[in-house]
This record gives sequence, C-alpha cells and structure tokens, in this order.
Amino acid sequence: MSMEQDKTGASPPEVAAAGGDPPAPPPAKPAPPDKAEPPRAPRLVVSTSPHVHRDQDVPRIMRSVVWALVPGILVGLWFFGLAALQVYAIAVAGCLLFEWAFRRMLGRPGTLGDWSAVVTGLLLAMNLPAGSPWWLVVVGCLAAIVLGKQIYGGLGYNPFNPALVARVVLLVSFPVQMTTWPAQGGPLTVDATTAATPLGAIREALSVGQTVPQAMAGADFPVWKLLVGMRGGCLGEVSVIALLLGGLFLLRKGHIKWQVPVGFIATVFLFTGAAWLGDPERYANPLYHTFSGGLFLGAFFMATDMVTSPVTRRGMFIFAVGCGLITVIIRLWGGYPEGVSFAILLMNAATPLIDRYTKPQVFGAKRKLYEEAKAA
Amino acid sequence: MEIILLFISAIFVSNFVLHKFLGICPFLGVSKKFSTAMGMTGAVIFVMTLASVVSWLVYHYLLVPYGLEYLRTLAFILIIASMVQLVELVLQKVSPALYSALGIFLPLITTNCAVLGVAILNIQKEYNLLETTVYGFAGAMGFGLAILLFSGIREVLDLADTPRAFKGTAIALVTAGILSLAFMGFAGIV
Amino acid sequence: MKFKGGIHPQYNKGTAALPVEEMPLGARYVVPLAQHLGAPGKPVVAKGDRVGRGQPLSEPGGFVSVAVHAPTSGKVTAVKELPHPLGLEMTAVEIEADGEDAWWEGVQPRGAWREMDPAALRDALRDAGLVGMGGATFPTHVKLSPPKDKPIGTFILNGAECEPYLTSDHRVMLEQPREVMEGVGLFMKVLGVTKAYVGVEANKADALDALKAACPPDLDVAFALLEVKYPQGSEKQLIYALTGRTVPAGGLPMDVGCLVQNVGTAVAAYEAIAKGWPLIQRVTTVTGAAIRQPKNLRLRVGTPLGDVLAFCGGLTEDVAKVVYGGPMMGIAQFSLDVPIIKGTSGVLCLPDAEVVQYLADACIRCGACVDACPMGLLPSTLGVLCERDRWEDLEDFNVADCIECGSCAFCCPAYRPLVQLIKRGKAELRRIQKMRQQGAA
Amino acid sequence: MIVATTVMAGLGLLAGLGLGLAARFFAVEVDPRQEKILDVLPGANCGGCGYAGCNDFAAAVARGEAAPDGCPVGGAETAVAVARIMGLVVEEKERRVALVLCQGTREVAPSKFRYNGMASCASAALLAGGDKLCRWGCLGLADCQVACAFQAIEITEGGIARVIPERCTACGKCVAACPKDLIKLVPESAPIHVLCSSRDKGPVARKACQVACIGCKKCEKFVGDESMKVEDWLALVDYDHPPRDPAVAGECPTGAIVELHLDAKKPVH
Repeated sequence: MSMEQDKTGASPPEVAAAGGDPPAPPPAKPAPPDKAEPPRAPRLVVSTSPHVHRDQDVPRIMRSVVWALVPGILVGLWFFGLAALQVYAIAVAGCLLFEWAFRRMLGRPGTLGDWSAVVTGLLLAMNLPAGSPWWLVVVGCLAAIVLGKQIYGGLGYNPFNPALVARVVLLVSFPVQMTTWPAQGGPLTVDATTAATPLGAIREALSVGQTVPQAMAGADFPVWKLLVGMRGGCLGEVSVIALLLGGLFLLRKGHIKWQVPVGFIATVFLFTGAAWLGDPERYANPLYHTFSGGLFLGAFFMATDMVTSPVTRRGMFIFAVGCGLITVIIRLWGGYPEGVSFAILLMNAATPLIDRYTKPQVFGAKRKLYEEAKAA
Repeated sequence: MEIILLFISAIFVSNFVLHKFLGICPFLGVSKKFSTAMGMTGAVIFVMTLASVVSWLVYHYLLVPYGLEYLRTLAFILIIASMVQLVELVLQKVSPALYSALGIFLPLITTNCAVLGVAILNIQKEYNLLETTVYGFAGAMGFGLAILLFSGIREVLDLADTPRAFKGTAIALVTAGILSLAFMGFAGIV
Repeated sequence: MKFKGGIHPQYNKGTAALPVEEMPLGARYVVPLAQHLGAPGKPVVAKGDRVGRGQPLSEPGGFVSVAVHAPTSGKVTAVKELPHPLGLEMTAVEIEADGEDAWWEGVQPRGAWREMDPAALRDALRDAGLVGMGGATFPTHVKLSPPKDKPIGTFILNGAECEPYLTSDHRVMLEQPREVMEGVGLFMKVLGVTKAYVGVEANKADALDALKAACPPDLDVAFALLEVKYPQGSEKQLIYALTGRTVPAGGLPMDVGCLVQNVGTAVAAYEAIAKGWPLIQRVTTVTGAAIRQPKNLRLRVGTPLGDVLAFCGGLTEDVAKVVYGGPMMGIAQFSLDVPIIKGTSGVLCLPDAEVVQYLADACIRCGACVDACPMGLLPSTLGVLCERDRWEDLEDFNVADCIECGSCAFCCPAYRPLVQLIKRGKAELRRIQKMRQQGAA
Repeated sequence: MIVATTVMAGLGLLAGLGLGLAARFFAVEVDPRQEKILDVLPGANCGGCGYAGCNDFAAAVARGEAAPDGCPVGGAETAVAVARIMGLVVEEKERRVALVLCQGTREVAPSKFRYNGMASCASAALLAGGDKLCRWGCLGLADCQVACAFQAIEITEGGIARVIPERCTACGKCVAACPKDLIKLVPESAPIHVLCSSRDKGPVARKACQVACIGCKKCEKFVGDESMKVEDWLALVDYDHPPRDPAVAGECPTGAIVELHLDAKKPVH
C-alpha cells in the first residue's frame, strides 16, 4: 500500500507492508504453466521483534467509545425526541463525509475505517442543543473534521479535541442558536418550547439580583432530576447516570484512565464546594455543579481523548485538575455559564507542556535507590 | 484586590496576544522552539515592564508638564527602541546562543506592538505608577503564557504529518486561532 | 517486589509438557565462528581436516570472545561465508559428519568443581566456549570476571523464561534439576559468593519444586516464585523482583553486586567441568502453529535449521515467519539454511494468519506503551522522534536505557513498529555521540 | 514647538548616550565579510554544505573554517564570488549531478524475504541488509527522496530511486542519506556510467540481479586505458578522465554499463 505513495519531503515515513501478495504456493503443487518463471516471491516475512501482538487496534478502541456513548445517546433521544435524532444523523454523516472528502482532496488514504470520524460526529452532536438547525450541525462537522483534525494531518496529530473545536467555534459564532435550549418533550418531540439549563438558570437569576438559593428554588432541579437527565442542556450531556455507565465501561476496558474523570470531577466538586461554603448566597452547592452542565460528558469522553491529553498518568491527573479549575473559574466568574469545553480546550493547549514536565522516572535513574541497594 | 484582578485579567482575560492581538509577530516568529520562546518571554517581560514604567514617568513628568501629550507615541517608540537595543547588546554579549536563536525577532521587539500597546494603554486607562508596573508585567506574563503554550504545540506540530499546503506558518495561524477561541472562555471575568 | 510496567501476552506454552527429545545425528553441520557477543574467533581448522566431537574449531579473537567446537566427528568441508541467523553471511566451519560421533581426545572431565580453584574453573568455562544461553550470548567467563571495584555478592539463577512459547528452560529445570543446581554451586564457587537466588515464574511452580528438591545441602539458595509478567526474565527486572535492588540506569547488574545466569548456562557449565564437554549442544523449543510437531529438542550447535524443521514434521503450507528465539525479542529468519547456534533458545514458526502486520499509522498517544515500558521510558515519543530523524532529541528521552523488550510495540493499537524505530534511533544516536566525542578529542 | 523639539531631542540624546555606553561595554565583533558572503550565496538554506543554513556557512567561511567552494548549490559562480570576497582564487569546477548506481528493479533483482516495517531504507537495511537478494542494491524506500530538498529524486515503477538531473543541485544530501552508498556525484558531461555497485563475485552478483556488473573486465579491455577499471568484481569509471566512446556500453554482457547524458539541457533517456 505504501510503496506507490507520494514520497515527497513532506510525506511521512510509511510502513512497507509485507502482506500484499499471498505467499507463494507450496512447492508440492505445480507452478502455473502460463508464466515463464517470474522471480519467485519469497515466502517468509521478516520484521523486527516482537512477532506477536496484543489483540487491540485503533478501530476497536473507537468502536468501544461508540458503545460507551450509546446510553447517553439513548437518554438524549428519549428526552429530546426526533429533533435529537436529526442532529445525530447529520453530525455523524457530515463528519464521515468531510473526513472522506478532505482525505481524498489531499490524496491520502481513506481513514473512515478507523471509526474516529464517527466518534467525533457523535461527540459533536452530544455537545449541541437539541433542534440545532441542520446548517449549524454541518458547519460544526466542517470545523471538527477539517479545522480540528485533518488540517493537522489526521487522527493522532490534532492538538485539540475536534468536537470541542467545533463546539467552541459554533458557540462563539452562533451564540443564539447554541444557547437556545428546547424543553424535553419526550420521544416524539419535533419542535419544543425553550427551557433553562441548571447553570443558565442560576446565571439568569444572579443577573436580576436574586440569590442562588432563590434561583434554585425557582428552577426546580433536584439532584435526582440531574442524575436521570430531566433538564435542559446539550443533547448528550443531560443524563449523569447514562454517561457514568458508558464511562465505567471505558474504564473497565482500559481505554480511559481513572485519573482524568476522577481528577476533573473531584476538582470541580471541591472547588465549587469551597466557594459554596464561603458564600452560599452567591454560589450553588457542589452537587448541583457536579451534576449539571457538561461535566460528566467532558470528564469521561472529551478530556479523556487520548490524542489531546497527556500520555503519563501523572500528566493526566494534572491535566484533569487544570480542566476542573478552569471550568469552575468560568462557571463562577466568567461570562459563559458553562466552561467545560473551554477548559478542556485550554488544557489541550497545555498538554505538550505537561508532557514535557511529567516524563516518567526511568528505571534505575534515581541515585538514591542505588545507594540504598548498596547499603543493603 | 484591584491589583490582583488587574494582574489576572491582563494574563488570562485580556491576554495581549490572544485577546488584543498585539505582539503577533514574535508570537508566530519565535515560537518554533520552547527554549527560544522561553528566552523571548524573558526579554519581553523585561522590556515591557521597564517600558511601562519609563514611558509612564516620561509621560507624566515630561510630556504632561509641557503639554506635549500629542507626542507620546513618538516618545514611547524612542524609549522602547533604545531599551530593546540595550537588551540586544547585553544578550549578544552574555548569551550568544539565545541571541542567535532569537535572531531577527529581538530587534523586532521594538516594533512589538504589545510593548507600545501597554505603554499607551497605561496612559489611556489612567493607571497610576503601581498599576502601570503591574499591568506591564502581567501583560508580558500573558504574552509569555501564550507564546509558551503555543511553542509547546508547535514543537509537537513539527513532528506531525501536516499536509504540505498547511505546513509551517499556515497551521501555526490556524492553531493560534483555536487557542484564541479557547481563551475567549475567560471573557467576562473581571 | 514487582517491577513497573510489563505486559501479559498469551503464553502458548503448549510444549511445556513435552519431554526433551534427542535429535538424531545429521549429515552436515555448519558452525559459525561468531556465536557470541564480542569479537568473532579465528579458525584453527582448514578444509579437509578431520575433527573429533568437541574439538575446538576456532580460538578466541580477544578477551570478550570464545571458541566454537565441533558438534560431532567428521571432516571439515569448508571454512567460508555462510548464512548466519543474524541475517548476513559470516565465516563458518562446515563439517560433514562421519556418523561415528567420536569424542576428541582432548575432551576429559576437569574434576569436581568443589575442589577446584575459581580461576581454573573460569578458564575451563572459557575453553568450553560457554556463553549466556538465554539469547544474549555474552561470554560467560567475561561475566564471571567482575572488576575489583564491583564485587559480586549475590548470584541469581534466571529461570523466569518469560518469553511466550519457549519451554526449553522449563524442561531443563524439570529434567536436569541436579545439573542446574550443581551449576549454580559452580558459579557461586567461581565468584566466591555465599548467597544465591533462584527465580522462576509462577506458571512453572513444578520446575521450582524440582530445583528445590535437587539443591545440594551445602548451598545457601533462596527460591522464589515470580509474578508471571513479561519481561520478568530481563536482568534488571529480575534483580529488582528478587532482591529489591535497582540497577542504575546505564549500569550493569554488577553495579548492585549481582550476577545473573540462565538455566541452560548453568547446566552447560556443570557439564563443561564434570564431563569436560564444550558447549556443543543445547535444548531448543521448536514451536508455533506453523510447525507440524512442536518439540523440545536437544540439538547439536550447528544443526541446519532445515534438518530441525524436517525432524519436527516440517512446516505447514501457510508458514509465513520463522523466528529464532521467542516472539518478543527473537530474530526473524528468511533462509532455512542457517544453523542452530549457542543462543537459539527456540524456533518459532508462525502461519500467515498470525503474522503481525506493522503499519505506519500515526501515534494516537493512548499511552499503552508508556504503561507497558518496564524501563520507565516514553516509547511513543521515542517512536515519533525516530520517525522524523530527530536523533539528537532522543538523548533527552533516555533512549539508551531501552532494553528492546518489545512490550511497547506489542501493545501499540496503531501497530507502530516501535522497536524497529527505537533500534534505529539508538544506533544513530550512538553514531552521533561518537562523532561528538571524536570532535571533542 | 521649540519645547517639543527640545524635549524630544533631549530624550533622543539621552537614549543615544546610554546605548553608546552599552555598546562600549558589551561590544561583540562581527566579521563584515560574513554579510557580504551571505549576499552572494543562493540562500536555499539547504544545509548541503554541512552547516545549518547559508548564514552559518558564511560565518564559517569568514572564520576560515570552510572552503569558499563549499556551497554545492551555487556551484562555480558562487564559489568564485565567495572566493573574491575572501581574497582567494578557486578553480572552476564542472557542474556535477547525483546518479544512483543501481538499476536492479524488482523485476530483475529478486527479494529474499517479504519485508514488514518502516518504509525507510536505513531501517530496512538494519534487517539482514534489506530484502533484496543483492545486498548492494537500491531498496527503493525513498530515504534519498525524502532527503532531497529539490524534488529531484523519484522512485521508479521498478522500485528504485532515480535522480532527475535537471533538478539536481548536487547538494549531496541524497549521497549521505543512502545507507547503501549507491549515489554518487558525477560530472554532468561524463557519458558512460556503470549502474551497479555490487562487489559480489560474478556468479553471485548475477544470481542476485540480472543487470549486475559481474566483473568480466570486457569494458576494461575495450577502453584500453585507465578510464575504466574493475575492482572487487565491479567496474568503475574514473570520473576525472571518463571514457568518451559510447560503444563501451555495448560491450557489457549484462547491460550494467549505460550511456547517459546528464547535461541539463539535453533530453534524458
């Protein structure tokens, strides 16, 4: 596959695949008579070690992520109805289309098979309000796939989470559409009235001079509603329980590390908790903050994006704490009611620096250990 | 408290590079390597803080008494230019490696609009000397934060298989754009 | 103690239950002069010479070098460049067996090791052409000659056999436990140490029991079952697991007063003294889905690979890879004309369907390799730097500490050939560092 | 107005004075020739000279560490100009062109195994010398092409590298990149080339590649002088005095010797 490719200075080193032609027929069988002795194709493959491999590849990881998203998607569909289905369909189709088209334009091999475009499409949809107009979703797909990913060379090279790039581009460009939250009308909803999000309600109330307890009393978002997902918000972020289910599945599979979601959510909980203890009139309680907004979606599915988060566990934890801090700062004092997307995007930008300062300890590099051993 | 807010806001909220779009030239030019970005940050912090203070002094104690406020741009450029020259001379002697790494961008701090920007903003916003110092320093820190983050990303981008058409400055500009979008999240704080 | 990192591959040790079979004498043997790490030996026989079994065919080419010996009696038919398992052609002695398999008169028992002088033992081991038989093939006498300032206090017998598929050490421990333990005693005597550890992975508890039972009462040996994890048999990881000592980065086991020898080497050392046999045979596992009858074989060093495979019923039609050694660190062969050498612990034959297809997909930074690396490196970063020829930057990421165990490439979901990339990087960096040194000098 | 002028002048004077003092304390000398040399260099910053870019090379020449004709891209003209700045005279050299001394395409040079790994010649060569039966031959994995800053190298359909002479600047990057040392810089006017690098004995070489030089010495006898010579079973052209009679190509039994016109203006076949 690789030999024929364009090999100009800019192109990457490729791997020479050995499996192109099938192994030569065993000597026992007569050779096909029509060919006048072509150079015999060698039978044995030579590569460097190791010669065995773990049963794991990128498409499989991506498919696991898709499976993990299913509960969240289903809850979204249940609450927001057909309008949500439309957004999901357009987002996935759009991402696949742009991925295919852009790779083709560049003359690079197709990458639809790695399932990453599907994941991006789903995550993008989950970060949009139900009933987003079709053109908004398409612009989002363009931003995610082209601006967020393929422009950098494709999966693995993008410094920012593509779905978040898209969300922030949309949020900044189309603030009205991106903050119009349809009310949950059940599975058959096509067009719904608007409703408030938990965080938006507080923001609203504070701006008209109410206190947070007053606002919370008015908005009626008890914790159980937040857990189940009976609230306004983006398509995929509403149900904490569904997201947690998917997240635990990914944790179990080993595709995400606990450091990220735990670090992220714990930081938000502790930080908002401290603020709440300090001034309960101005700040909502930590449970409210933890279970609302896009925190669970972000912590389990966006901040854990392998490509754009640090590679070491220590780095991941620092990354997650950073996400949490920025999220809370934006939520409590910023102009936007929700800061998860901005926070993750900002920490994506800091990932190379985190990686730089969290190199793991090389075996035997610690001088002290050596001295200890000598004494023993 | 005011001072602290000023400090934080100058770094994060109204970041010189990513919010005010000042100082883009060195931001793009000297961000290819983390180490040079570090050097540039140091140089800018020095120049910006000092330029803020000196220009504030010159403005309030020289230009205002003589009613020469209209000359402030000219005077500030003069001050900044000579200060940059000074840094350049010192660096060339003290750290030739950093000097050659910063290359053409060192003299370009002269035209780094962030430096002139901070001097003029100090006057416009009617900051006192303390505020001026803090604002100059914090502005430079904000510049440093942006350029350090950016250089980290660019070092990684350097290893990426970026399509030919976007290699180099093109992809750097796109990245700077996204970074600036991300910083918009801080809008509204203080 | 458990070392950080490591992986759990499928072990496929189906041959563990198969007793070691003696491979019958063949007609032709090819003995390369370079079968060890270090300078190759110089031939001392010429075409037409008759040689006896165990007769030296070469003399060491330096201190870090050993002789090779005739695997059987017969006639030297050539001393020339012949295919070598390392992939190149190297000087080898070709012997036509006469079928008598008569010992050379120089092969005589050296005596009882308990009564011998350490220096004499060491010389005898050198003359027997002993090398580490786990695969690294470092000359044993060199390892047994630590510098004065690095005294060895602890001897470690490596019975981990952490490579999947391989069972040769396992069988040796089960079938020759006395020889193994006598070998341990011999090494302790040479080194003058009083304390020894024997480490065996927990999936071979029967082997450990056999060794325990066969341990001579005069030896102070601690037996330990180790966690089943690759690369448990890597020297540094093994020392850490058994003694809790950490070999410093860039250092050797002797820096923490340890010395590690493989099970097979212990047997060979014992036989070299008690019977006077030079290293002309070894136990090798022939296995994999592409060999018709997997076996543990006792082979003469120099047996052509083709003969060995034929004795095991031949390769299946879908064979696509033949590997010398285990699947994690073994060397893929392309010719069946290469001989079995002293370090060949296994021959792994894989069918087409099981061959790993490495790709050049981009690293997705999943961190699996970082978790797997037993040396605490960042294989993902190393791989990317190597891919872009950024050799000098490798220094900052401690590329020299890589032990090439293959754990990173094993678990890479993007199928990046990380070991190949890093091996190249190590070589290039060494070249650059050498040039730098020369420039400085 | 006068006040304004005075104030500004005073400021300027003050700054100037400070700088003047600083310049005195922190003075560093720069060779003026360095800038002049930089002006005449082509500015490709290709590193073909072995220095990090043209400026570095100019500095090295000015310090006397590098030879004035060290720039392979600029060629003779540049060398003369640089030498003039340095006050030296250099001989004019003929333009040279890189040439891949192998024509063992996959059709004529069989493989010994199926390679799976990085598509880089240097990496592949570490595994048993590469997958070709001929251990000297081009592996076609494009290390030279990647190294070339001028897109002057292509990989042919037969899987070997070929230099496009019109684009070649003889910077020598490909020569260094080839792990098999197959690429040589040759004078563009030399018409006869041995496109083989195999030093294997005749029969071995022939078995590994149908178009290998088998060291039969027919060419050596045909030219009758020092212009061609067989060493280690390989015919070599003496590029200082290359053979001029194209008929020698016809003498080669395997076709390893070919007539090529690398001059940029003439069509290449």
